[in-house]
Amino acid sequence: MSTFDSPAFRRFVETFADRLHERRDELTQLDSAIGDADHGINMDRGFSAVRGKLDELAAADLGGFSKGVGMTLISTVGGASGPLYGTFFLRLATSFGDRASATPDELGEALRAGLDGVRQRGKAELDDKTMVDAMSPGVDAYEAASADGMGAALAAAATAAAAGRDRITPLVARKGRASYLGERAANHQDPGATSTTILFESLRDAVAES
Amino acid sequence: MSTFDSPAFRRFVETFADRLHERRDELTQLDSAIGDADHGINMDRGFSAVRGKLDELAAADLGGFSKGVGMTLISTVGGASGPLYGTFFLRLATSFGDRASATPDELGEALRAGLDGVRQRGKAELDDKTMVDAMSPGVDAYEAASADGMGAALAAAATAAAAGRDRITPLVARKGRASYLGERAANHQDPGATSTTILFESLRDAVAES
Amino acid sequence: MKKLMNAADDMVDEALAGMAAAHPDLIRVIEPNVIVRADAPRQGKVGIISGGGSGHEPMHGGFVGMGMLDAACAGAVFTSPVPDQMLAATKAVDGGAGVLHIVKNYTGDIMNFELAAELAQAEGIEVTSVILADDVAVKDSLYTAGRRGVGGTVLAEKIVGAAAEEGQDLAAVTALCQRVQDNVRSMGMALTSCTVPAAGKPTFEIGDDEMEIGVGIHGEPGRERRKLASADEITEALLTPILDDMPFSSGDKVLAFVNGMGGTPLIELYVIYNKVAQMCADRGVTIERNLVGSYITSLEMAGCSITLLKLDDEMTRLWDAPVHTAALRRGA
Amino acid sequence: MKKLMNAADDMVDEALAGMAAAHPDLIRVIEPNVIVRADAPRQGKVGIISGGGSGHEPMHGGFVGMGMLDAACAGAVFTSPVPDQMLAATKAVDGGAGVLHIVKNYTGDIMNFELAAELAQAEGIEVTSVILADDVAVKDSLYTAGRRGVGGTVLAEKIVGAAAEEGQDLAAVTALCQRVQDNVRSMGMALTSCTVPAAGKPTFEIGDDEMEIGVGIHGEPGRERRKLASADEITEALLTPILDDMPFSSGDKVLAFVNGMGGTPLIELYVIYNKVAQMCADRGVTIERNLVGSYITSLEMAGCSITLLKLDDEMTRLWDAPVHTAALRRGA
Ligand SMILES: Nc1ncnc2c1ncn2[C@@H]1O[C@H](COP(=O)(O)OP(=O)(O)O)[C@@H](O)[C@H]1O
Ligand SMILES: Nc1ncnc2c1ncn2[C@@H]1O[C@H](COP(=O)(O)OP(=O)(O)O)[C@@H](O)[C@H]1O
Ligand SMILES: [Mg+2]
Ligand SMILES: [Mg+2]
Ligand SMILES: [Mg+2]
Ligand SMILES: [Mg+2]
Repeated sequence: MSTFDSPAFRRFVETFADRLHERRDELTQLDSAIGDADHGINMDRGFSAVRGKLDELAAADLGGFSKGVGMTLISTVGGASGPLYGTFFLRLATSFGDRASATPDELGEALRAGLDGVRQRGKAELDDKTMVDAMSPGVDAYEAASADGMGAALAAAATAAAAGRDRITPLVARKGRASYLGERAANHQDPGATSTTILFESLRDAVAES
Repeated sequence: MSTFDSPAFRRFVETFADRLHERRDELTQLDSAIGDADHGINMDRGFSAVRGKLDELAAADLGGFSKGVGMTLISTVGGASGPLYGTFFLRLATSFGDRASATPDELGEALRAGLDGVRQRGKAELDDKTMVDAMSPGVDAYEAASADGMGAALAAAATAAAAGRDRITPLVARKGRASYLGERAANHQDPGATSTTILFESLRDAVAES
Repeated sequence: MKKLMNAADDMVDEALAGMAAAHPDLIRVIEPNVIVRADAPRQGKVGIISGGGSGHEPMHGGFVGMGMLDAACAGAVFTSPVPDQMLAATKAVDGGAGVLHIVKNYTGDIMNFELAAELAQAEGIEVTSVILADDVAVKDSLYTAGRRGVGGTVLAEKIVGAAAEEGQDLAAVTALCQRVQDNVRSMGMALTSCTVPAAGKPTFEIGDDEMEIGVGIHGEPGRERRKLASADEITEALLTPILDDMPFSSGDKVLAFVNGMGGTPLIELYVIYNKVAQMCADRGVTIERNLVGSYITSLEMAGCSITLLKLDDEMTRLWDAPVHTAALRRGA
Repeated sequence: MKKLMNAADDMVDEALAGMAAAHPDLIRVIEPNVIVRADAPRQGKVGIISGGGSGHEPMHGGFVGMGMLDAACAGAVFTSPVPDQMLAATKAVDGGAGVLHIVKNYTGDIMNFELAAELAQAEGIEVTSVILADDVAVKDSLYTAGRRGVGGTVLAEKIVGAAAEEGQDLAAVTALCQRVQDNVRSMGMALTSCTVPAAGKPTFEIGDDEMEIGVGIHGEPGRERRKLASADEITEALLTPILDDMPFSSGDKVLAFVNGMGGTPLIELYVIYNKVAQMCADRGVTIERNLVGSYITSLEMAGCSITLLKLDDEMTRLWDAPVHTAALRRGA
């Protein structure tokens, strides 16, 4: 398939919500080592809230749906990840506008806008050891492969996000709570980069399913 | 030997102090199970204080020496055992009066007076599972054997005290902290009966040494 | 053993030195380990003293000051203080109107306070004593040493302290203290044991899925070990015996006190209080006043106790009266 | 996990319900989990609000009341509250004189408060923010998220709350809050970890002979793990970096705050305070005011933190001003 519509978006959100719920303890465990042991709990709380009003949210166009997800996350997640993921979806919404569906390029633009939003809100640079280190290579890979179609581009994005997540594991963190740990944060996988990888994998699988 | 004099009393007090110090953790452990985990600490604190002024105390006659020990215990032990052991030595003092030494019978009278003092102060009856259950048979056995000489009588007393200590182990306590535990106090050895047994053993060994 | 401490034997002395350094406006610490109100003795005022083993902070030293205690005697950890301390306290606070000893019902405390009272009376100071024994976990019978004095003591010290502050005489404050005792009931529980510093290891072992119901304040095992339960179930297990024992019934006005044992954070105490409020409402018992916090503790033990006091108008008025101590302050 | 709790997801709600039940004279709790001063909004008074994750009780909800906060937003345990909460709080307390947000320096808190401030400003309410970042365990550099906001927050809330109470305007209380921030330094340590209720197991494992130095207030591991040491050594390990960082020097007047982490009993805090007093005296630093107790906690974590605030006359006066909240009370 070559367009991304509201049903695909819904599958994506549901898949992401399911996986966050399944991997809640894993994400929390990662956050125990270099944070405050709540990342899985936070993400699961937010996406449970999203799931609770999915029918209502999905009734809107792509932009409205995405905006609804972003607002819900901002109102329920808290912590660092709430405003960051919330902003991601709000920027997706602005980029989608009132479209009913998005072409591969339009999806790429939206993802790029989401990434930019996260970077502006959190002021993290590459190598600061945050979700940006998974999101940024994910978006880059999507753009590089988008000529091959949405499915291929999303597969490349997911692979790149995972690689980004793993690449920064040896690093010391410079943003977020993990930065308090200094050297002790090295050789721990970042929880936010992990949830962002799950986001790209969910997007890939939701689109592949159709 | 057939009299009990100030050097013998000193040996007794020193032996008792040594053994309480050595067995401090054991006594505290017993008190952990059915009390508040301080009996060994309390007794050791009191007898360390006694040891610290032993030269001064021992300069007096038998009554004065014993009174000094009792006053020191009252001023340093606290808890239930402070007033009880303090009273024991104060009553010994009254009974010894200004004697320089005591005959077997006089020692028996003093021990009986000590026991009476403990019973009056603590209002414990036999089988209440307290130090009285070691002290009372100890004094009884001493009196029964005193015709055989002080050494034999003290040996009998120590044996009887130990037997009393063990006899009440299966019982439920009716006085002191152990009584709060109800049935849970059964089958635990009483700390106070244990220290009282050490008292009689120290007395036996201090006299035998001479 | 994990504690913020230096040598075990110095812990009480150092904590008292810390208190003296922190609150010179309220208290001074005199030998042998007696915390005395800075402005004691006050002529014509009945002196109110209490004391007990250390390890229950802020009780009793944190309650010395205007409107509460005139002095507190700090024993070794979990060990009744010695008569010398209560005698020194009594002499230090006597303003000619007599001194009330508030004693928690433990064999050691009773005997040591008794000895001190005899000595003080021999020196011409009028002394009365009231024994607090509010712990419904212990049967009050010939077969026990009687109920322990626990949370009710804090309430008695506040109410009686206010009465003495407003000039009531020794007979009146003594009778009032007895009235508090007659109308107060408590029960406690523990999630963990605690470690007596000089003993170096926990007083009892307890599993991750177990709790002790009916504990006192000395790290002693409780009446019964049970499977760990929810806050609501724990509250029921503590409050039902309290409500039934008095009994507290519809129309009664009470002071409800939810107390932490030392290692329990405030968020948990408010969860408990929430259920206490519901249960009291269900019985028609009106909570007129409340106290939530860690006021009578067992070192670092995790757990809580609940205390209910049936209030009359005088008690309520005295509870509300100004107080200025390290641990309780209002209207001052 | 051993806690006095029911379902983990209900813990914060139930604790807030307990607070509301216990202190109806002081506070009310409005949706979504905002603790508001009972008499808010007060016309013409600058509103002071704060908030953060739960699990730090009594901070912040216990500081709502006369002379301190007008509202506090309670997030999930250790999770910054969401903007809806700060917006609701800001609207509930706005008396026309603007609202100050006191924010602890954590990425999540900053971003959520920022979003709320934008929304409030869009609704015509004047909002300023001051960020507390007093934890010297964290290097304040390009390579970190900056120092955490810890114990200094409690002092800021008291002092700034008093300034607002006496009628200072938004610019003045904002500048004062910044002045407190500029003059306050803290550092903390942990003997044990704590357990986030929804996580169900301790955030970190730690040996019986180990401690974490330089922890924050979220059960996060500290800067460094060391062998367990004495109270005096621990005090030195915390206070020396504080004294050196500011630096505090001879002739300075300070407020010294020894704080318990939630699972540490008061007796241990006084042992620490004793050493703090000695060390300050040795440096010629005068402790003019002090605070000893558990005011900013990490659930049931055992440990402590030390905070020093360099006082000026206005801060001292405002520290002494009347306050009436659930956790701090004086002159009222
Ligand atoms: N400034 C930032 N920019 C981007 N991502 C960040 C930033 N700070 C933290 N993160 C991400 O947020 C994750 C932690 O999220 P979470 O645990 O939910 O929030 P909190 O740190 O407030 O507890 C980190 O693993 C990191 O990837
Ligand atoms: N009323 C009493 N009469 C005699 N002995 C008693 C009485 N109450 C307690 N004891 C003895 O005291 C011992 C406990 O002493 P200790 O632990 O030093 O005091 P506390 O109980 O105050 O902590 C008990 O084991 C018991 O033998
Ligand atoms: Mg986190
Ligand atoms: Mg004992
Ligand atoms: Mg004891
Ligand atoms: Mg968090």
